Amino acid sequence: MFARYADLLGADRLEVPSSVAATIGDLVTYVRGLPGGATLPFRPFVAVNLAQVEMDYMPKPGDEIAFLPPMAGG
Amino acid sequence: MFARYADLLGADRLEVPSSVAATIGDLVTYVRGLPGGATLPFRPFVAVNLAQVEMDYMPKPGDEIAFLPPMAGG
Amino acid sequence: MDVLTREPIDLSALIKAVESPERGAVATFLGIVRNHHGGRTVQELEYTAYEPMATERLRAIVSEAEGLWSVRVAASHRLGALSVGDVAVAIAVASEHRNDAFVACRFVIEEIKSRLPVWKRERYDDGGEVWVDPTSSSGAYPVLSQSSNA
Amino acid sequence: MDVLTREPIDLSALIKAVESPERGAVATFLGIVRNHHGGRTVQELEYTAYEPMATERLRAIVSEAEGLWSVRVAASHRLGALSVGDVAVAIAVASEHRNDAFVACRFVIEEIKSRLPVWKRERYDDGGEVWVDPTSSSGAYPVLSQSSNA
Repeated sequence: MFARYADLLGADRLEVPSSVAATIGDLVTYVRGLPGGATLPFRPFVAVNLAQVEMDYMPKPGDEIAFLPPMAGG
Repeated sequence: MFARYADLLGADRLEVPSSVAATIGDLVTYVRGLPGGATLPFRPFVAVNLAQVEMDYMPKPGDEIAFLPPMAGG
Repeated sequence: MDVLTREPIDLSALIKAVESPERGAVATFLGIVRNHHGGRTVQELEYTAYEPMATERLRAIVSEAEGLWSVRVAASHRLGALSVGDVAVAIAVASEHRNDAFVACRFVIEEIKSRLPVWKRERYDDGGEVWVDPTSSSGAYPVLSQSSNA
Repeated sequence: MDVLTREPIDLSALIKAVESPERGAVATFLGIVRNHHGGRTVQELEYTAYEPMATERLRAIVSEAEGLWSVRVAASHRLGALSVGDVAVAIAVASEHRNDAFVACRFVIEEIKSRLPVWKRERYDDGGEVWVDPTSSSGAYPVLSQSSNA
């Protein structure tokens, strides 16, 4: 979790039971159900191992999954 | 006369009898008749008192008349 | 110079990294912290990043530009706390012909703005603090916690 | 910094002259003496100008850019003998939004190239020496005399 998303969820890292997240879409649904998570978009930018993925991507154990708020660099 | 034109005419300043130059066009014709002058274009860039003028411009005594080769700055 | 840095960005170092005797044109861009945003007076701001991904993406953007045009590119984005007037991002592009340098420089800053996982938290002189979000209609969301992140 | 100068051009000084806390974008352009031209190896070159007219025109170009876009512009063109790698012309443009900075910077270099009464004499390592003429098909004319001018 980065920037505003970490702020909303009150944490920059989350432990998620692997049973809830067959796809990234499932993971988003789970995170949006956590306290503070409902403000996240239905389809946030998500990166797995530094590469952006779609909602149907199926993460493996040990993957680094990052929720990225809209980018604001430059 | 500047740059290549001064080089062609062998001088960066010319004395011209006022009788030959009612217009800038006349002056160009005169200069093109001088040794080395035939290589000048029929319609070179000419500036009078720092401002570019057309061939029909009529210079006055005391005007600073400059023949400008194609510009090559930058 | 690293593509991400917590030190002040040195434009001359970026120019030196790209210039060469064959390249007659250098275009550069600097993004500088402004004193206002959305009508409010900026006091300071903080850039954070998903650093490994931002590093990889900025390097990829540089390579893409060098593949699309005949140019050499150097770019650096600053992270951490910045004040008004500080350079947040700098790009230097050298090429044989100026059109390539201009076009590639513009490409790089647009790609940085749209693709780099970097976030900006601004603090205003009225005490307010926001996450800047170029995609939202208001342009920003209030900061909830005081704790910084990532 | 003067618009025409015989001293090395300092880009940072131009940037300082245009930047301000309201302007978040700075675009710059450097024209640098290349080591080759028309397939020949450049050894050195000399820029000459019709100085009062070039000064007036460069100031006019800067004012025009500042009138056409919401920008501040500083520009400087070097005169005299230059070596490969020397900066011949430098432009710095600051604006609130980056599009203005890029567009105005491009405008200024194009206008400098087409409107400034400045001439370039190049000497090659084969001993040849030419007046550069962007309007001629060959791009240049041989120098007749060894005497410099104006």
